[in-house]
Amino acid sequence: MEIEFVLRHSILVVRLKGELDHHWAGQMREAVDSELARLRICSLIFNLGGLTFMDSSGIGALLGRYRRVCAAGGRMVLCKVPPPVSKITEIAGLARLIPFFEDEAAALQHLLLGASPTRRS
Amino acid sequence: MEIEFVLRHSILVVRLKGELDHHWAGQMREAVDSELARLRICSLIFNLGGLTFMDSSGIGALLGRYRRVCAAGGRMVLCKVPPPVSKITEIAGLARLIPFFEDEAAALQHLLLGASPTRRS
Amino acid sequence: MSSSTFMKLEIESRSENEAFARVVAAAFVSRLDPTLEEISDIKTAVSEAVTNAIIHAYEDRIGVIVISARLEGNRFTVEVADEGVGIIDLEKAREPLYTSKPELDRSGMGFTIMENFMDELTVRSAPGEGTVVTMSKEIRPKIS
Amino acid sequence: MSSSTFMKLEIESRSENEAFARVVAAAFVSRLDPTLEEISDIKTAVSEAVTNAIIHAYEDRIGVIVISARLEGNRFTVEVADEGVGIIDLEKAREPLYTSKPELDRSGMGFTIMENFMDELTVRSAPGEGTVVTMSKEIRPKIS
Ligand SMILES: Nc1ncnc2c1ncn2[C@@H]1O[C@H](COP(=O)(O)OP(=O)(O)O)[C@@H](O)[C@H]1O
Ligand SMILES: Nc1ncnc2c1ncn2[C@@H]1O[C@H](COP(=O)(O)OP(=O)(O)O)[C@@H](O)[C@H]1O
Repeated sequence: MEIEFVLRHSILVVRLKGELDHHWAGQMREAVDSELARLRICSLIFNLGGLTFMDSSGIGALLGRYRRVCAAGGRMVLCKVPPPVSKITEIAGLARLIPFFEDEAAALQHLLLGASPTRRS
Repeated sequence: MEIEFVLRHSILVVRLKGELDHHWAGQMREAVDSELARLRICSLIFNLGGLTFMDSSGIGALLGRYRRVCAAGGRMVLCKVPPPVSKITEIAGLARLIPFFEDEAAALQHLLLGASPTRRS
Repeated sequence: MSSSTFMKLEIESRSENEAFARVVAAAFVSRLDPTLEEISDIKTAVSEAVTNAIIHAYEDRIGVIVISARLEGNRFTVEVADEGVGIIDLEKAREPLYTSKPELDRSGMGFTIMENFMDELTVRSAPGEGTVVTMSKEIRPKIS
Repeated sequence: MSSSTFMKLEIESRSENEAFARVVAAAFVSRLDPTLEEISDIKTAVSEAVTNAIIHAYEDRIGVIVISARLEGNRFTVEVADEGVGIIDLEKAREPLYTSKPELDRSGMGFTIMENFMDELTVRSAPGEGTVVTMSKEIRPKIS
Protein backbone atom coordinates (compact mmCIF):
# COMPACT_ATOMS: atom_id res chain seq x y z
CA MET A 1 0.00 0.00 0.00
CA GLU A 2 1.25 3.49 -0.94
CA ILE A 3 -0.13 6.87 0.12
CA GLU A 4 0.58 10.06 -1.80
CA PHE A 5 -0.42 13.52 -0.53
CA VAL A 6 -0.99 16.51 -2.78
CA LEU A 7 -2.15 19.92 -1.52
CA ARG A 8 -4.46 21.56 -4.06
CA HIS A 9 -5.72 24.97 -2.96
CA SER A 10 -6.53 24.39 0.70
CA ILE A 11 -7.68 20.84 0.12
CA LEU A 12 -5.65 17.71 0.83
CA VAL A 13 -5.75 15.11 -1.94
CA VAL A 14 -4.93 11.59 -0.71
CA ARG A 15 -4.04 9.10 -3.45
CA LEU A 16 -4.20 5.46 -2.31
CA LYS A 17 -2.46 2.63 -4.14
CA GLY A 18 -2.56 -1.11 -3.47
CA GLU A 19 -4.73 -3.06 -1.02
CA LEU A 20 -6.67 -1.21 1.69
CA ASP A 21 -7.35 -3.86 4.36
CA HIS A 22 -7.21 -3.82 8.17
CA HIS A 23 -3.40 -4.19 8.10
CA TRP A 24 -3.01 -0.94 6.14
CA ALA A 25 -6.10 0.92 7.37
CA GLY A 26 -4.42 1.86 10.65
CA GLN A 27 -1.36 3.27 8.90
CA MET A 28 -3.52 5.15 6.42
CA ARG A 29 -5.53 6.68 9.25
CA GLU A 30 -2.44 7.85 11.11
CA ALA A 31 -0.78 9.25 8.01
CA VAL A 32 -3.88 11.19 6.93
CA ASP A 33 -4.73 12.50 10.38
CA SER A 34 -1.20 13.74 11.01
CA GLU A 35 -0.98 15.35 7.57
CA LEU A 36 -4.26 17.20 8.19
CA ALA A 37 -2.96 18.37 11.57
CA ARG A 38 0.39 19.46 10.14
CA LEU A 39 -1.21 21.49 7.33
CA ARG A 40 -3.96 22.77 9.64
CA ILE A 41 -6.63 22.13 7.02
CA CYS A 42 -9.77 20.09 7.24
CA SER A 43 -11.05 19.19 3.76
CA LEU A 44 -10.13 16.00 1.93
CA ILE A 45 -10.36 14.31 -1.43
CA PHE A 46 -9.62 10.56 -1.48
CA ASN A 47 -8.47 9.39 -4.91
CA LEU A 48 -9.05 5.60 -4.88
CA GLY A 49 -7.91 5.11 -8.49
CA GLY A 50 -4.88 3.01 -7.52
CA LEU A 51 -6.66 0.56 -5.21
CA THR A 52 -6.68 -3.08 -6.30
CA PHE A 53 -8.52 -4.32 -3.20
CA MET A 54 -10.61 -2.94 -0.35
CA ASP A 55 -12.63 -4.71 2.34
CA SER A 56 -14.89 -3.46 5.16
CA SER A 57 -11.84 -2.31 7.14
CA GLY A 58 -11.20 0.15 4.31
CA ILE A 59 -14.84 1.26 4.41
CA GLY A 60 -14.47 1.79 8.18
CA ALA A 61 -11.27 3.80 7.75
CA LEU A 62 -12.88 6.06 5.10
CA LEU A 63 -16.00 6.56 7.24
CA GLY A 64 -13.77 7.33 10.23
CA ARG A 65 -11.97 10.06 8.24
CA TYR A 66 -15.34 11.38 7.08
CA ARG A 67 -16.68 11.71 10.62
CA ARG A 68 -13.49 13.38 11.79
CA VAL A 69 -13.40 15.88 8.93
CA CYS A 70 -17.11 16.75 9.40
CA ALA A 71 -16.60 17.24 13.13
CA ALA A 72 -13.82 19.72 12.36
CA GLY A 73 -16.11 21.64 10.01
CA GLY A 74 -14.51 20.36 6.81
CA ARG A 75 -15.78 18.29 3.91
CA MET A 76 -14.69 15.04 2.31
CA VAL A 77 -15.36 13.46 -1.08
CA LEU A 78 -14.14 10.39 -3.02
CA CYS A 79 -13.07 10.08 -6.63
CA LYS A 80 -11.90 7.52 -9.18
CA VAL A 81 -13.49 4.47 -7.56
CA PRO A 82 -11.89 1.60 -9.54
CA PRO A 83 -13.73 -1.60 -10.61
CA PRO A 84 -12.29 -3.92 -7.91
CA VAL A 85 -13.59 -1.52 -5.24
CA SER A 86 -16.92 -0.36 -6.67
CA LYS A 87 -18.91 -3.44 -5.59
CA ILE A 88 -18.03 -3.09 -1.91
CA THR A 89 -18.66 0.65 -1.85
CA GLU A 90 -22.10 0.01 -3.36
CA ILE A 91 -23.04 -2.74 -0.91
CA ALA A 92 -21.84 -0.59 1.98
CA GLY A 93 -23.94 2.30 0.60
CA LEU A 94 -20.96 4.62 0.97
CA ALA A 95 -22.28 7.05 -1.68
CA ARG A 96 -25.30 7.81 0.51
CA LEU A 97 -22.94 9.62 2.92
CA ILE A 98 -19.89 10.65 0.93
CA PRO A 99 -20.15 12.20 -2.58
CA PHE A 100 -18.35 10.30 -5.39
CA PHE A 101 -16.73 12.01 -8.40
CA GLU A 102 -15.19 10.87 -11.66
CA ASP A 103 -11.79 12.46 -11.06
CA GLU A 104 -9.84 14.89 -8.89
CA ALA A 105 -10.79 17.89 -11.04
CA ALA A 106 -14.53 17.27 -10.60
CA ALA A 107 -14.06 16.63 -6.87
CA LEU A 108 -12.04 19.82 -6.47
CA GLN A 109 -14.58 21.84 -8.41
CA HIS A 110 -17.33 20.56 -6.15
CA LEU A 111 -15.47 21.43 -2.96
CA LEU A 112 -14.35 24.86 -4.19
CA LEU A 113 -17.47 25.92 -6.09
CA GLY A 114 -20.16 23.69 -4.67
CA ALA A 115 -20.95 22.01 -8.05
CA SER A 116 -23.26 19.01 -7.79
CA PRO A 117 -21.71 15.55 -7.70
CA THR A 118 -21.97 13.13 -10.65
CA ARG A 119 -23.17 10.10 -8.78
CA ARG A 120 -22.11 6.76 -10.16
CA SER A 121 -25.08 4.59 -9.23
CA MET B 1 1.28 -23.76 -19.73
CA GLU B 2 0.84 -23.29 -23.48
CA ILE B 3 2.51 -25.18 -26.32
CA GLU B 4 2.77 -23.79 -29.85
CA PHE B 5 4.05 -25.84 -32.79
CA VAL B 6 5.58 -24.32 -35.92
CA LEU B 7 7.02 -26.36 -38.79
CA ARG B 8 10.04 -24.61 -40.30
CA HIS B 9 11.59 -26.52 -43.19
CA SER B 10 11.55 -30.10 -41.92
CA ILE B 11 12.14 -29.08 -38.31
CA LEU B 12 9.52 -28.84 -35.60
CA VAL B 13 9.74 -25.68 -33.47
CA VAL B 14 8.10 -26.07 -30.04
CA ARG B 15 7.37 -22.82 -28.22
CA LEU B 16 6.68 -23.28 -24.51
CA LYS B 17 4.90 -20.66 -22.38
CA GLY B 18 4.22 -20.65 -18.64
CA GLU B 19 5.50 -23.03 -15.96
CA LEU B 20 7.12 -26.31 -16.94
CA ASP B 21 6.79 -28.52 -13.87
CA HIS B 22 5.89 -32.19 -13.34
CA HIS B 23 2.18 -31.40 -13.76
CA TRP B 24 2.76 -30.05 -17.29
CA ALA B 25 5.80 -32.11 -18.27
CA GLY B 26 3.66 -35.19 -19.04
CA GLN B 27 1.30 -33.23 -21.28
CA MET B 28 4.20 -31.54 -23.05
CA ARG B 29 5.83 -34.91 -23.68
CA GLU B 30 2.67 -36.40 -25.17
CA ALA B 31 1.95 -33.36 -27.31
CA VAL B 32 5.48 -33.20 -28.74
CA ASP B 33 5.82 -36.95 -29.32
CA SER B 34 2.50 -37.18 -31.13
CA GLU B 35 3.26 -34.09 -33.25
CA LEU B 36 6.61 -35.61 -34.29
CA ALA B 37 4.86 -38.88 -35.19
CA ARG B 38 2.11 -37.10 -37.11
CA LEU B 39 4.57 -35.04 -39.17
CA ARG B 40 6.97 -37.99 -39.51
CA ILE B 41 9.96 -35.81 -38.76
CA CYS B 42 12.60 -36.17 -36.10
CA SER B 43 14.39 -32.86 -35.49
CA LEU B 44 13.32 -30.36 -32.85
CA ILE B 45 13.94 -26.82 -31.68
CA PHE B 46 12.60 -25.94 -28.21
CA ASN B 47 11.99 -22.22 -27.83
CA LEU B 48 11.91 -21.65 -24.03
CA GLY B 49 11.47 -17.86 -24.32
CA GLY B 50 7.99 -17.88 -22.77
CA LEU B 51 8.81 -19.98 -19.70
CA THR B 52 8.45 -18.25 -16.33
CA PHE B 53 9.39 -21.33 -14.30
CA MET B 54 11.05 -24.70 -14.79
CA ASP B 55 12.15 -27.31 -12.27
CA SER B 56 13.97 -30.64 -12.59
CA SER B 57 10.83 -32.28 -14.02
CA GLY B 58 11.20 -29.88 -16.96
CA ILE B 59 14.87 -30.83 -17.28
CA GLY B 60 13.85 -34.49 -17.30
CA ALA B 61 11.20 -33.91 -19.95
CA LEU B 62 13.65 -32.05 -22.21
CA LEU B 63 16.30 -34.76 -21.75
CA GLY B 64 13.68 -37.42 -22.50
CA ARG B 65 12.80 -35.70 -25.81
CA TYR B 66 16.53 -35.36 -26.57
CA ARG B 67 17.14 -39.10 -26.08
CA ARG B 68 14.11 -39.99 -28.19
CA VAL B 69 15.04 -37.66 -31.05
CA CYS B 70 18.65 -38.92 -31.06
CA ALA B 71 17.50 -42.53 -31.05
CA ALA B 72 15.39 -41.76 -34.13
CA GLY B 73 18.39 -40.25 -35.90
CA GLY B 74 17.28 -36.63 -35.45
CA ARG B 75 18.77 -33.67 -33.63
CA MET B 76 17.47 -31.33 -30.95
CA VAL B 77 18.55 -27.86 -29.79
CA LEU B 78 17.25 -25.21 -27.37
CA CYS B 79 16.89 -21.47 -27.81
CA LYS B 80 15.86 -18.31 -25.96
CA VAL B 81 16.54 -19.60 -22.44
CA PRO B 82 14.92 -16.87 -20.27
CA PRO B 83 16.39 -15.56 -16.98
CA PRO B 84 14.03 -17.51 -14.63
CA VAL B 85 15.16 -20.74 -16.28
CA SER B 86 18.87 -20.15 -16.93
CA LYS B 87 20.04 -20.96 -13.39
CA ILE B 88 18.49 -24.45 -13.35
CA THR B 89 19.73 -25.31 -16.85
CA GLU B 90 23.24 -24.31 -15.75
CA ILE B 91 23.18 -26.34 -12.52
CA ALA B 92 21.81 -29.33 -14.42
CA GLY B 93 24.61 -28.90 -17.01
CA LEU B 94 22.04 -29.17 -19.79
CA ALA B 95 24.25 -27.29 -22.28
CA ARG B 96 26.86 -30.07 -22.10
CA LEU B 97 24.38 -32.33 -23.94
CA ILE B 98 22.04 -30.06 -25.85
CA PRO B 99 23.25 -27.03 -27.84
CA PHE B 100 21.79 -23.63 -26.77
CA PHE B 101 21.13 -20.76 -29.21
CA GLU B 102 20.08 -17.13 -28.89
CA ASP B 103 16.97 -17.41 -31.03
CA GLU B 104 15.07 -19.62 -33.46
CA ALA B 105 16.93 -18.26 -36.49
CA ALA B 106 20.33 -19.20 -35.07
CA ALA B 107 19.03 -22.61 -33.99
CA LEU B 108 17.54 -23.24 -37.41
CA GLN B 109 20.72 -22.18 -39.17
CA HIS B 110 22.69 -24.61 -37.03
CA LEU B 111 20.39 -27.53 -37.78
CA LEU B 112 20.15 -26.77 -41.50
CA LEU B 113 23.71 -25.66 -42.21
CA GLY B 114 25.62 -27.08 -39.27
CA ALA B 115 26.76 -23.65 -37.97
CA SER B 116 28.42 -23.73 -34.54
CA PRO B 117 26.34 -22.90 -31.46
CA THR B 118 26.77 -19.64 -29.55
CA ARG B 119 27.06 -21.05 -26.08
CA ARG B 120 25.75 -18.90 -23.28
CA SER B 121 28.03 -19.87 -20.42
CA MET C 1 -9.48 -33.60 -13.63
CA SER C 2 -10.41 -34.70 -10.13
CA SER C 3 -13.80 -33.38 -9.04
CA SER C 4 -12.96 -32.88 -5.36
CA THR C 5 -9.93 -31.61 -3.47
CA PHE C 6 -9.12 -29.85 -0.19
CA MET C 7 -6.45 -27.81 1.56
CA LYS C 8 -5.90 -26.63 5.11
CA LEU C 9 -3.84 -23.62 6.16
CA GLU C 10 -2.81 -22.63 9.69
CA ILE C 11 -1.63 -19.08 10.27
CA GLU C 12 -1.07 -16.77 13.20
CA SER C 13 -3.48 -13.94 13.95
CA ARG C 14 -1.17 -11.21 12.63
CA SER C 15 -2.50 -8.54 10.31
CA GLU C 16 0.21 -9.30 7.68
CA ASN C 17 -1.58 -12.62 7.23
CA GLU C 18 -4.74 -10.96 5.91
CA ALA C 19 -3.11 -10.44 2.49
CA PHE C 20 -1.45 -13.88 2.68
CA ALA C 21 -4.77 -15.63 3.34
CA ARG C 22 -6.34 -13.81 0.38
CA VAL C 23 -3.55 -14.91 -1.96
CA VAL C 24 -3.81 -18.52 -0.80
CA ALA C 25 -7.60 -18.62 -1.25
CA ALA C 26 -7.33 -17.07 -4.71
CA ALA C 27 -4.56 -19.46 -5.78
CA PHE C 28 -6.53 -22.47 -4.52
CA VAL C 29 -9.76 -21.55 -6.33
CA SER C 30 -7.91 -20.61 -9.53
CA ARG C 31 -8.08 -24.18 -10.85
CA LEU C 32 -11.85 -23.70 -11.35
CA ASP C 33 -11.00 -20.86 -13.77
CA PRO C 34 -12.99 -18.17 -11.91
CA THR C 35 -13.62 -14.69 -13.33
CA LEU C 36 -11.78 -11.68 -11.90
CA GLU C 37 -14.98 -10.71 -10.10
CA GLU C 38 -15.39 -14.16 -8.53
CA ILE C 39 -11.76 -14.06 -7.34
CA SER C 40 -12.27 -10.59 -5.93
CA ASP C 41 -15.45 -11.68 -4.11
CA ILE C 42 -13.67 -14.64 -2.52
CA LYS C 43 -10.64 -12.56 -1.53
CA THR C 44 -12.91 -10.02 0.11
CA ALA C 45 -14.97 -12.58 2.03
CA VAL C 46 -11.85 -14.43 3.27
CA SER C 47 -10.27 -11.12 4.26
CA GLU C 48 -13.34 -10.23 6.36
CA ALA C 49 -13.37 -13.54 8.22
CA VAL C 50 -9.62 -13.57 8.86
CA THR C 51 -9.64 -9.93 9.98
CA ASN C 52 -12.47 -10.69 12.43
CA ALA C 53 -10.45 -13.54 13.93
CA ILE C 54 -7.46 -11.20 14.34
CA ILE C 55 -9.36 -8.24 15.82
CA HIS C 56 -12.28 -9.76 17.65
CA ALA C 57 -11.41 -13.38 18.45
CA TYR C 58 -7.87 -12.88 19.70
CA GLU C 59 -7.90 -9.14 20.45
CA ASP C 60 -4.41 -8.36 21.85
CA ARG C 61 -2.90 -11.83 21.74
CA ILE C 62 -1.60 -13.99 18.90
CA GLY C 63 -3.65 -17.12 18.26
CA VAL C 64 -3.98 -19.63 15.46
CA ILE C 65 -6.44 -19.27 12.58
CA VAL C 66 -7.27 -22.38 10.55
CA ILE C 67 -8.49 -21.86 6.99
CA SER C 68 -9.83 -25.01 5.32
CA ALA C 69 -11.03 -24.97 1.74
CA ARG C 70 -12.65 -27.54 -0.55
CA LEU C 71 -13.51 -27.73 -4.19
CA GLU C 72 -16.38 -30.05 -5.08
CA GLY C 73 -17.37 -29.85 -8.70
CA ASN C 74 -17.79 -26.11 -9.28
CA ARG C 75 -18.39 -25.27 -5.63
CA PHE C 76 -15.73 -23.54 -3.51
CA THR C 77 -16.20 -23.83 0.26
CA VAL C 78 -13.99 -22.16 2.83
CA GLU C 79 -14.05 -22.38 6.61
CA VAL C 80 -12.25 -19.86 8.83
CA ALA C 81 -11.90 -21.11 12.41
CA ASP C 82 -10.45 -19.49 15.52
CA GLU C 83 -10.21 -20.51 19.18
CA GLY C 84 -10.84 -17.00 20.43
CA VAL C 85 -13.44 -15.29 22.62
CA GLY C 86 -16.46 -16.45 20.60
CA ILE C 87 -19.68 -14.57 19.93
CA ILE C 88 -22.43 -14.37 22.58
CA ASP C 89 -25.27 -12.97 20.45
CA LEU C 90 -24.85 -14.31 16.92
CA GLU C 91 -28.00 -12.70 15.59
CA LYS C 92 -26.92 -9.25 16.71
CA ALA C 93 -23.36 -9.80 15.44
CA ARG C 94 -24.70 -10.52 11.94
CA GLU C 95 -26.84 -7.36 11.78
CA PRO C 96 -25.54 -4.81 9.27
CA LEU C 97 -23.63 -1.95 10.94
CA TYR C 98 -23.38 -3.69 14.32
CA THR C 99 -19.86 -3.66 15.69
CA SER C 100 -18.53 -4.21 19.20
CA LYS C 101 -15.48 -2.07 18.40
CA PRO C 102 -16.67 1.28 16.94
CA GLU C 103 -13.64 2.96 18.53
CA LEU C 104 -11.39 1.05 16.06
CA ASP C 105 -13.13 2.49 12.97
CA ARG C 106 -14.90 -0.84 12.39
CA SER C 107 -17.83 -0.44 10.03
CA GLY C 108 -19.87 -3.41 11.28
CA MET C 109 -20.20 -4.50 7.65
CA GLY C 110 -18.03 -7.65 7.78
CA PHE C 111 -20.77 -10.29 7.93
CA THR C 112 -22.93 -8.31 5.49
CA ILE C 113 -20.07 -8.30 2.97
CA MET C 114 -19.44 -12.04 3.44
CA GLU C 115 -23.16 -12.73 2.84
CA ASN C 116 -23.29 -10.56 -0.26
CA PHE C 117 -20.05 -11.77 -1.84
CA MET C 118 -20.61 -15.50 -1.26
CA ASP C 119 -23.63 -17.74 -1.96
CA GLU C 120 -23.89 -19.16 1.55
CA LEU C 121 -22.67 -18.14 5.00
CA THR C 122 -23.02 -20.02 8.26
CA VAL C 123 -21.49 -19.01 11.58
CA ARG C 124 -21.05 -21.29 14.57
CA SER C 125 -19.64 -19.90 17.78
CA ALA C 126 -19.31 -20.77 21.45
CA PRO C 127 -18.31 -18.06 23.95
CA GLY C 128 -14.84 -18.79 25.29
CA GLU C 129 -14.25 -21.52 22.72
CA GLY C 130 -14.13 -19.85 19.36
CA THR C 131 -15.88 -19.23 16.08
CA VAL C 132 -16.17 -21.07 12.77
CA VAL C 133 -17.31 -19.14 9.70
CA THR C 134 -18.22 -21.31 6.68
CA MET C 135 -18.83 -19.78 3.27
CA SER C 136 -19.38 -21.27 -0.15
CA LYS C 137 -19.71 -20.03 -3.69
CA GLU C 138 -20.50 -21.66 -7.02
CA ILE C 139 -17.94 -20.81 -9.70
CA ARG C 140 -19.84 -20.61 -12.96
CA PRO C 141 -18.30 -22.75 -15.72
CA LYS C 142 -16.99 -20.68 -18.63
CA ILE C 143 -18.33 -21.26 -22.12
CA SER C 144 -15.28 -21.50 -24.36
CA MET D 1 7.51 -5.97 12.55
CA SER D 2 7.44 -9.27 14.36
CA SER D 3 10.70 -11.19 13.95
CA SER D 4 9.23 -14.68 13.87
CA THR D 5 6.16 -16.24 12.34
CA PHE D 6 5.00 -19.56 10.94
CA MET D 7 2.41 -21.17 8.71
CA LYS D 8 1.36 -24.73 7.98
CA LEU D 9 -0.32 -25.97 4.82
CA GLU D 10 -1.86 -29.39 4.19
CA ILE D 11 -2.52 -30.41 0.60
CA GLU D 12 -3.26 -33.58 -1.31
CA SER D 13 -0.59 -35.27 -3.45
CA ARG D 14 -2.09 -34.11 -6.76
CA SER D 15 0.11 -32.58 -9.43
CA GLU D 16 -2.09 -29.44 -9.64
CA ASN D 17 -0.84 -28.68 -6.13
CA GLU D 18 2.76 -28.24 -7.29
CA ALA D 19 1.98 -24.76 -8.63
CA PHE D 20 -0.25 -24.02 -5.63
CA ALA D 21 2.52 -24.90 -3.15
CA ARG D 22 4.95 -22.63 -5.03
CA VAL D 23 2.55 -19.69 -4.91
CA VAL D 24 1.94 -20.19 -1.18
CA ALA D 25 5.67 -20.39 -0.37
CA ALA D 26 6.39 -17.28 -2.45
CA ALA D 27 3.53 -15.32 -0.86
CA PHE D 28 4.67 -16.32 2.64
CA VAL D 29 8.30 -15.29 2.14
CA SER D 30 7.31 -12.06 0.35
CA ARG D 31 7.15 -10.14 3.63
CA LEU D 32 10.94 -10.40 3.89
CA ASP D 33 11.12 -8.45 0.60
CA PRO D 34 13.13 -11.08 -1.33
CA THR D 35 14.62 -10.48 -4.78
CA LEU D 36 13.06 -12.10 -7.84
CA GLU D 37 15.94 -14.58 -7.85
CA GLU D 38 15.44 -15.51 -4.20
CA ILE D 39 11.70 -16.06 -4.85
CA SER D 40 12.50 -18.17 -7.90
CA ASP D 41 15.02 -20.28 -5.91
CA ILE D 42 12.46 -20.95 -3.17
CA LYS D 43 9.70 -21.78 -5.64
CA THR D 44 11.98 -24.23 -7.41
CA ALA D 45 13.15 -25.97 -4.23
CA VAL D 46 9.57 -26.27 -2.88
CA SER D 47 8.41 -27.57 -6.26
CA GLU D 48 11.09 -30.30 -6.17
CA ALA D 49 10.18 -31.49 -2.68
CA VAL D 50 6.42 -31.46 -3.33
CA THR D 51 6.84 -33.22 -6.68
CA ASN D 52 8.93 -35.94 -4.99
CA ALA D 53 6.19 -36.52 -2.41
CA ILE D 54 3.63 -36.83 -5.22
CA ILE D 55 5.66 -39.13 -7.48
CA HIS D 56 7.84 -41.14 -5.14
CA ALA D 57 6.23 -41.08 -1.69
CA TYR D 58 2.64 -41.79 -2.71
CA GLU D 59 3.16 -43.21 -6.20
CA ASP D 60 -0.34 -44.10 -7.45
CA ARG D 61 -2.37 -43.11 -4.42
CA ILE D 62 -3.42 -39.72 -3.03
CA GLY D 63 -1.85 -38.85 0.31
CA VAL D 64 -1.40 -35.72 2.40
CA ILE D 65 1.62 -33.43 2.10
CA VAL D 66 2.31 -31.02 4.97
CA ILE D 67 4.30 -27.89 4.19
CA SER D 68 5.39 -25.93 7.26
CA ALA D 69 7.29 -22.68 6.94
CA ARG D 70 8.88 -20.25 9.39
CA LEU D 71 10.41 -16.84 9.20
CA GLU D 72 12.97 -16.06 11.90
CA GLY D 73 14.71 -12.75 11.34
CA ASN D 74 15.86 -12.96 7.74
CA ARG D 75 15.83 -16.75 7.60
CA PHE D 76 13.13 -18.67 5.72
CA THR D 77 12.77 -22.35 6.65
CA VAL D 78 10.40 -24.77 4.97
CA GLU D 79 9.64 -28.40 5.75
CA VAL D 80 7.88 -30.70 3.29
CA ALA D 81 6.61 -33.86 4.97
CA ASP D 82 4.86 -36.93 3.59
CA GLU D 83 3.71 -40.23 5.06
CA GLY D 84 4.65 -42.21 2.00
CA VAL D 85 6.98 -45.10 1.19
CA GLY D 86 10.12 -43.46 2.63
CA ILE D 87 13.70 -43.72 1.36
CA ILE D 88 15.83 -46.79 2.11
CA ASP D 89 19.24 -45.48 1.02
CA LEU D 90 19.33 -41.73 1.71
CA GLU D 91 22.92 -41.28 0.58
CA LYS D 92 22.25 -42.84 -2.80
CA ALA D 93 18.99 -40.89 -3.19
CA ARG D 94 20.85 -37.59 -2.75
CA GLU D 95 23.48 -38.41 -5.39
CA PRO D 96 23.17 -36.23 -8.52
CA LEU D 97 21.46 -38.06 -11.41
CA TYR D 98 20.26 -40.96 -9.26
CA THR D 99 16.59 -41.70 -9.81
CA SER D 100 14.50 -44.75 -9.02
CA LYS D 101 12.09 -43.85 -11.83
CA PRO D 102 14.07 -43.27 -15.04
CA GLU D 103 11.11 -44.60 -17.03
CA LEU D 104 9.16 -41.48 -16.00
CA ASP D 105 11.66 -39.03 -17.50
CA ARG D 106 12.94 -38.17 -14.02
CA SER D 107 16.32 -36.45 -14.16
CA GLY D 108 17.55 -37.46 -10.71
CA MET D 109 18.41 -33.80 -10.13
CA GLY D 110 15.75 -32.95 -7.50
CA PHE D 111 17.92 -33.08 -4.37
CA THR D 112 20.84 -31.47 -6.22
CA ILE D 113 18.59 -28.53 -7.19
CA MET D 114 17.26 -28.18 -3.62
CA GLU D 115 20.84 -28.11 -2.29
CA ASN D 116 21.96 -25.56 -4.83
CA PHE D 117 18.98 -23.24 -4.57
CA MET D 118 18.76 -23.19 -0.76
CA ASP D 119 21.42 -22.62 1.93
CA GLU D 120 20.72 -25.81 3.88
CA LEU D 121 19.01 -29.12 3.17
CA THR D 122 18.34 -31.99 5.55
CA VAL D 123 16.37 -35.11 4.75
CA ARG D 124 14.95 -37.50 7.32
CA SER D 125 13.18 -40.64 6.19
CA ALA D 126 11.97 -43.97 7.50
CA PRO D 127 10.95 -46.71 5.04
CA GLY D 128 7.21 -47.27 5.26
CA GLU D 129 6.71 -44.18 7.42
CA GLY D 130 7.56 -41.21 5.26
CA THR D 131 10.02 -38.46 4.51
CA VAL D 132 10.67 -34.96 5.86
CA VAL D 133 12.71 -32.55 3.76
CA THR D 134 13.84 -29.38 5.58
CA MET D 135 15.38 -26.47 3.71
CA SER D 136 16.36 -22.98 4.75
CA LYS D 137 17.60 -19.85 3.08
CA GLU D 138 18.76 -16.45 4.31
CA ILE D 139 17.00 -13.57 2.57
CA ARG D 140 19.53 -10.79 2.26
CA PRO D 141 18.21 -7.47 3.61
CA LYS D 142 17.83 -4.79 0.93
CA ILE D 143 19.71 -1.51 1.24
CA SER D 144 17.18 1.19 0.48
N1 LIG E 1 -14.25 -14.39 14.93
C1 LIG E 1 -14.92 -13.63 15.81
N2 LIG E 1 -14.74 -13.79 17.14
C2 LIG E 1 -15.42 -13.03 18.03
N3 LIG E 1 -16.31 -12.08 17.69
C3 LIG E 1 -16.54 -11.86 16.38
C4 LIG E 1 -15.87 -12.63 15.39
N4 LIG E 1 -16.33 -12.19 14.16
C5 LIG E 1 -17.22 -11.23 14.42
N5 LIG E 1 -17.38 -11.02 15.75
C6 LIG E 1 -18.32 -10.07 16.39
O1 LIG E 1 -19.32 -9.72 15.45
C7 LIG E 1 -19.36 -8.31 15.28
C8 LIG E 1 -19.76 -7.96 13.86
O2 LIG E 1 -18.76 -8.40 12.94
P1 LIG E 1 -18.63 -7.69 11.54
O3 LIG E 1 -19.96 -7.67 10.86
O4 LIG E 1 -17.52 -8.35 10.78
O5 LIG E 1 -18.23 -6.17 11.84
P2 LIG E 1 -16.88 -5.52 12.41
O6 LIG E 1 -15.73 -6.48 12.22
O7 LIG E 1 -16.70 -4.29 11.60
O8 LIG E 1 -17.10 -5.23 13.86
C9 LIG E 1 -17.98 -7.83 15.67
O9 LIG E 1 -17.97 -6.46 16.06
C10 LIG E 1 -17.64 -8.78 16.83
O10 LIG E 1 -18.24 -8.35 18.02
N1 LIG F 1 9.53 -37.97 -0.68
C1 LIG F 1 10.14 -39.10 -1.13
N2 LIG F 1 9.65 -40.32 -0.82
C2 LIG F 1 10.25 -41.45 -1.27
N3 LIG F 1 11.35 -41.44 -2.07
C3 LIG F 1 11.89 -40.26 -2.41
C4 LIG F 1 11.32 -39.02 -1.98
N4 LIG F 1 12.06 -38.02 -2.48
C5 LIG F 1 13.05 -38.60 -3.19
N5 LIG F 1 12.96 -39.94 -3.17
C6 LIG F 1 13.89 -40.92 -3.80
O1 LIG F 1 15.11 -40.23 -4.08
C7 LIG F 1 15.42 -40.32 -5.47
C8 LIG F 1 16.15 -39.09 -5.95
O2 LIG F 1 15.30 -37.95 -5.85
P1 LIG F 1 15.57 -36.69 -6.78
O3 LIG F 1 17.00 -36.27 -6.61
O4 LIG F 1 14.54 -35.66 -6.45
O5 LIG F 1 15.38 -37.21 -8.27
P2 LIG F 1 14.07 -37.65 -9.09
O6 LIG F 1 12.85 -37.09 -8.43
O7 LIG F 1 14.29 -37.05 -10.43
O8 LIG F 1 14.05 -39.14 -9.11
C9 LIG F 1 14.08 -40.55 -6.14
O9 LIG F 1 14.22 -41.17 -7.41
C10 LIG F 1 13.37 -41.45 -5.12
O10 LIG F 1 13.76 -42.78 -5.24
